[in-house]
Amino acid sequence: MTENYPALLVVVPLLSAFAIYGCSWLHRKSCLPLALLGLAIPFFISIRLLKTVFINGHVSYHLGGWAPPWGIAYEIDPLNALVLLAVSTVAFINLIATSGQIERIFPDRKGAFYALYLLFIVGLLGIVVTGDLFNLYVLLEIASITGYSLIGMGNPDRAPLASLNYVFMGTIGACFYLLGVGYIYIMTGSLNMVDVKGLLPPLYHTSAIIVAFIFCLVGIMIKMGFFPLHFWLPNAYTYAPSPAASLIAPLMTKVMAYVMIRLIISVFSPSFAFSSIQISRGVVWLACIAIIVGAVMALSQRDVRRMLTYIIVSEMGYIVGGAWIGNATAMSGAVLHIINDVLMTFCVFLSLGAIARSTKGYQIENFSGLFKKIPVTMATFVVSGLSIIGIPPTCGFFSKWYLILGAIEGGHYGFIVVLLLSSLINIILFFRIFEEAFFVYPKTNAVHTEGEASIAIAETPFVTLIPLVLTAILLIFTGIYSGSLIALIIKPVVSAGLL
Amino acid sequence: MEFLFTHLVAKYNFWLYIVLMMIGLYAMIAKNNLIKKLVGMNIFQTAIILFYVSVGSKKGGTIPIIEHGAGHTPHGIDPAHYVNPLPHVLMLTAIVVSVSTFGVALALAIKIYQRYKTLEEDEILTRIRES
Amino acid sequence: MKKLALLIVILSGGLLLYATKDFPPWGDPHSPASMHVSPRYLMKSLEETGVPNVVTSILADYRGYDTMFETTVIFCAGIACFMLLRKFEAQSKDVYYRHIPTGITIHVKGGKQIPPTSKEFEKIDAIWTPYDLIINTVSRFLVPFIQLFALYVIAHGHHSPGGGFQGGVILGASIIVVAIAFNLRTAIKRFGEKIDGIMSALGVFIYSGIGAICVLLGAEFLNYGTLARILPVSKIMARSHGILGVEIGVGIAVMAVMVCIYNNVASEGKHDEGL
Amino acid sequence: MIWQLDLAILTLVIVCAIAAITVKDLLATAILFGAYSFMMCLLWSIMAAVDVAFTEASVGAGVSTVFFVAAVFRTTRRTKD
Repeated sequence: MTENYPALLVVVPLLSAFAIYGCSWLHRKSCLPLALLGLAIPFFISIRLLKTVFINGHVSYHLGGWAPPWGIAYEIDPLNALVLLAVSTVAFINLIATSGQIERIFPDRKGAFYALYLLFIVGLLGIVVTGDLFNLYVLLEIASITGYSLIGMGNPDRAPLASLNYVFMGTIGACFYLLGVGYIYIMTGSLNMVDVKGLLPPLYHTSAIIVAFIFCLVGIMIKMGFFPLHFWLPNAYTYAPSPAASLIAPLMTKVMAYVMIRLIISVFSPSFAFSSIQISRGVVWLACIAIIVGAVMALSQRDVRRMLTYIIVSEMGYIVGGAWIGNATAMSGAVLHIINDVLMTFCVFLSLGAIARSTKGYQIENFSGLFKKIPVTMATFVVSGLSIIGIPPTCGFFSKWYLILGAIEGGHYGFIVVLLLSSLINIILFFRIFEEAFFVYPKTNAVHTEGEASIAIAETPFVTLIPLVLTAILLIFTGIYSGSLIALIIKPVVSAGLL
Repeated sequence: MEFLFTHLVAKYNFWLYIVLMMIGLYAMIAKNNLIKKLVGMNIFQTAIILFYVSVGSKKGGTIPIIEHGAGHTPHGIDPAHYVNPLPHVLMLTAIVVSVSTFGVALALAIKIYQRYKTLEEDEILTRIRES
Repeated sequence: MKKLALLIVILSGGLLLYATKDFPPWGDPHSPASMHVSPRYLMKSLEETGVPNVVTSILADYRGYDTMFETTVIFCAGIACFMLLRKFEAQSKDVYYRHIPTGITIHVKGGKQIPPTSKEFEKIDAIWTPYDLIINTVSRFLVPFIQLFALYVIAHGHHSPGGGFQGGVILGASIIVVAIAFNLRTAIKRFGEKIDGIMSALGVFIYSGIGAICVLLGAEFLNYGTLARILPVSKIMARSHGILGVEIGVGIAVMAVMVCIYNNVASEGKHDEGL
Repeated sequence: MIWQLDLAILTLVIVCAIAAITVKDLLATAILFGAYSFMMCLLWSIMAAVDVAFTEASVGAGVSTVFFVAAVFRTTRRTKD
């Protein structure tokens, strides 16, 4: 069974999604346990896989028993396994934390919701693990279609339009990627990543391959909400229902960023991406603009959730910039930032979802006096906020540190300035909220009058609170161990890829 | 001129798919009506499918169903007699994906219409701004 | 906006056009796309899987994993439409009935209904279309033949164009024909929502279940050859049978999903009045 | 494979595509889009992609058009562009 883990990782949640939807018509109570089971197994499998690849270095799995260029293969290296672990952890914890909310918001269609939830995770896990360019497209579409419908279930006034815009942009992105793959296919005749990498070097100078690379890149950048192509992102994530927002916002964009890094390292070689075509400096400058625009736009928002979506835009700038500086340190920083950003965005969205129980809306004014009412939930919010700002020992600091080191090494000082500047803006952003929550007391005398009012805004229930605290601890934990994470897992793979 | 003509005959299929793709992309970005945008999206997707199918075609190739006798040489089956089947497989998947996206997008469009009673994007945006 | 769109379109079109100069000529049998991977499928498909239609053998076997996710995509679309549109509570207050012997229509207001026991009245759509004998009879005659053809397409996918997906769509279309020619309520009475939901899940479950059986038998996921251990056939025929099983799963799922999307889109999720 | 036929159908495809996005009635768009899909299907059967053509005939020209008409019926035929 152990050798089948790469397939089971994706297939177990897939099978359980089908079982859940079937069960939703027969026996509704079994939906949630099935969903939990369907996410717990991939979580344990991804831990085991990380262990296996850490020892063996690389796992290749041939689906259907057909050898790679003809069949589809899964390729797992330590980098993949790390991202897999992050994805499956977030999915599992989020389901535990938000199951109560899901049952409350969608009582009559929770089976469908859980099925879509699991299929979204299937898509993301498959994207990370697959070694076939076309298979990646199909999985991308699974993740996107489930994402569209999960987002479309949100705020009935705005969510459908936001989601439809996401459909249009997402489809353009996926089609551009597909066009790029078509250009690769017509020039090489293969779809397997390893095989394509071997066939490409004599074709590097051809315009078809350069255009293929640009189209794949643009398609993926649309999907990850990179700066000039980010218009769909803030609305889609702001109006999504909160269990879906805390799932999609951390995962989708980061997994796409990982796909970009994977395309650079293991399909087109870094020497092609960074030196053959002269776009790397341009992309880094674009990333700088993305960081600044994201931060400034975040500053102008009064709605906390909308502010966070702009922070995501700015974080994508960090990752893309780090990846395109083009040396091993910056690339390791970018990969570490993907992992960290998954965790911190997840923590901040999850705690925001928990806070929203006690407030009327997501406006900053609603946060007044929250520290008194829900101290633990606010503490997790503070931890994730500090991590996004980048204050040690939270994990955000360490990835920014590696990014800065890499930028110095690559001589890209503009990126450093922008990075520090956006950290300063993040400080303003978050301390604005902390101040409101800590020092300002609500003008209404809700706390002091009756006992009833204080019950209504009591601390988050344990089923949400424990996962939340766990995530916050994980943020610090990852921060402390990020040195060994870089040295043992990320750096060896990245350096081997960059050579 | 001679050069242009040989290029034209050799590649007009690829060029026309690009024209179709441009029509679709233009409709997706510039049109105001949501359903029109959807049609543009579908045209875009079918243009890409056309491109892939063009990649797979071979002059003098027949449909990729191996019949007893046809295309057999003493050494087995000669692949040059049959068109390349791999792009067809990929495009079956792409067609399915496009119809799925179409279904979901129609559902979203109906939901928008239920709320705003219009499908014009600018009218919806003014309604949102007013409220 | 229009100028920006034109700019983007011309830019991307120009890039794509520029790249075609390195393409091999159209229809060239010696282009890399036709030389590298695909010859093996054409040469070996018949002896390795026993399926003459190479497209089917690649679809369901060599790249069967893609096809499993393709079916999953369509399943996603089905539940997405259900999730986004379905309204369980909303029943329209005004109901229209037709008195069958006389053909007189009655408009009942205020949520009241004529008890379904009375056989003389039938519920009709708000936008009443005349009861058309020709359309009804022809579609009633046509449906079994459409379904028979669909089953042929699914079962004969090994030897001729077609397969689970096309057959499933045609099967779904046969039910949609009933919904259009009569009305949505008749179609739902024949093929209920619950059955529909379960069948859509069952179809994809059959596909991935066959793959999972291969894992349980000790081979890779979707390696149908290993089914020979439980089926009384050779390894090659086991692959062929595995492909058939998978196609049947795809057919069931696609049929159910097509009906589900149609029902929800045509009635805005209320499942009372269709097209 | 007759290239004249191929070119003629390609032209028709493009005409259908332009008509579908310019006509000012969504029901007409639906029907033109069905015609577009059918032309596409012909094109693919010329190129010997029978399975793709079959799928497009059943999905693009068949079920998709039905969905489209159903959606137009549930929303509106009106369009400004």
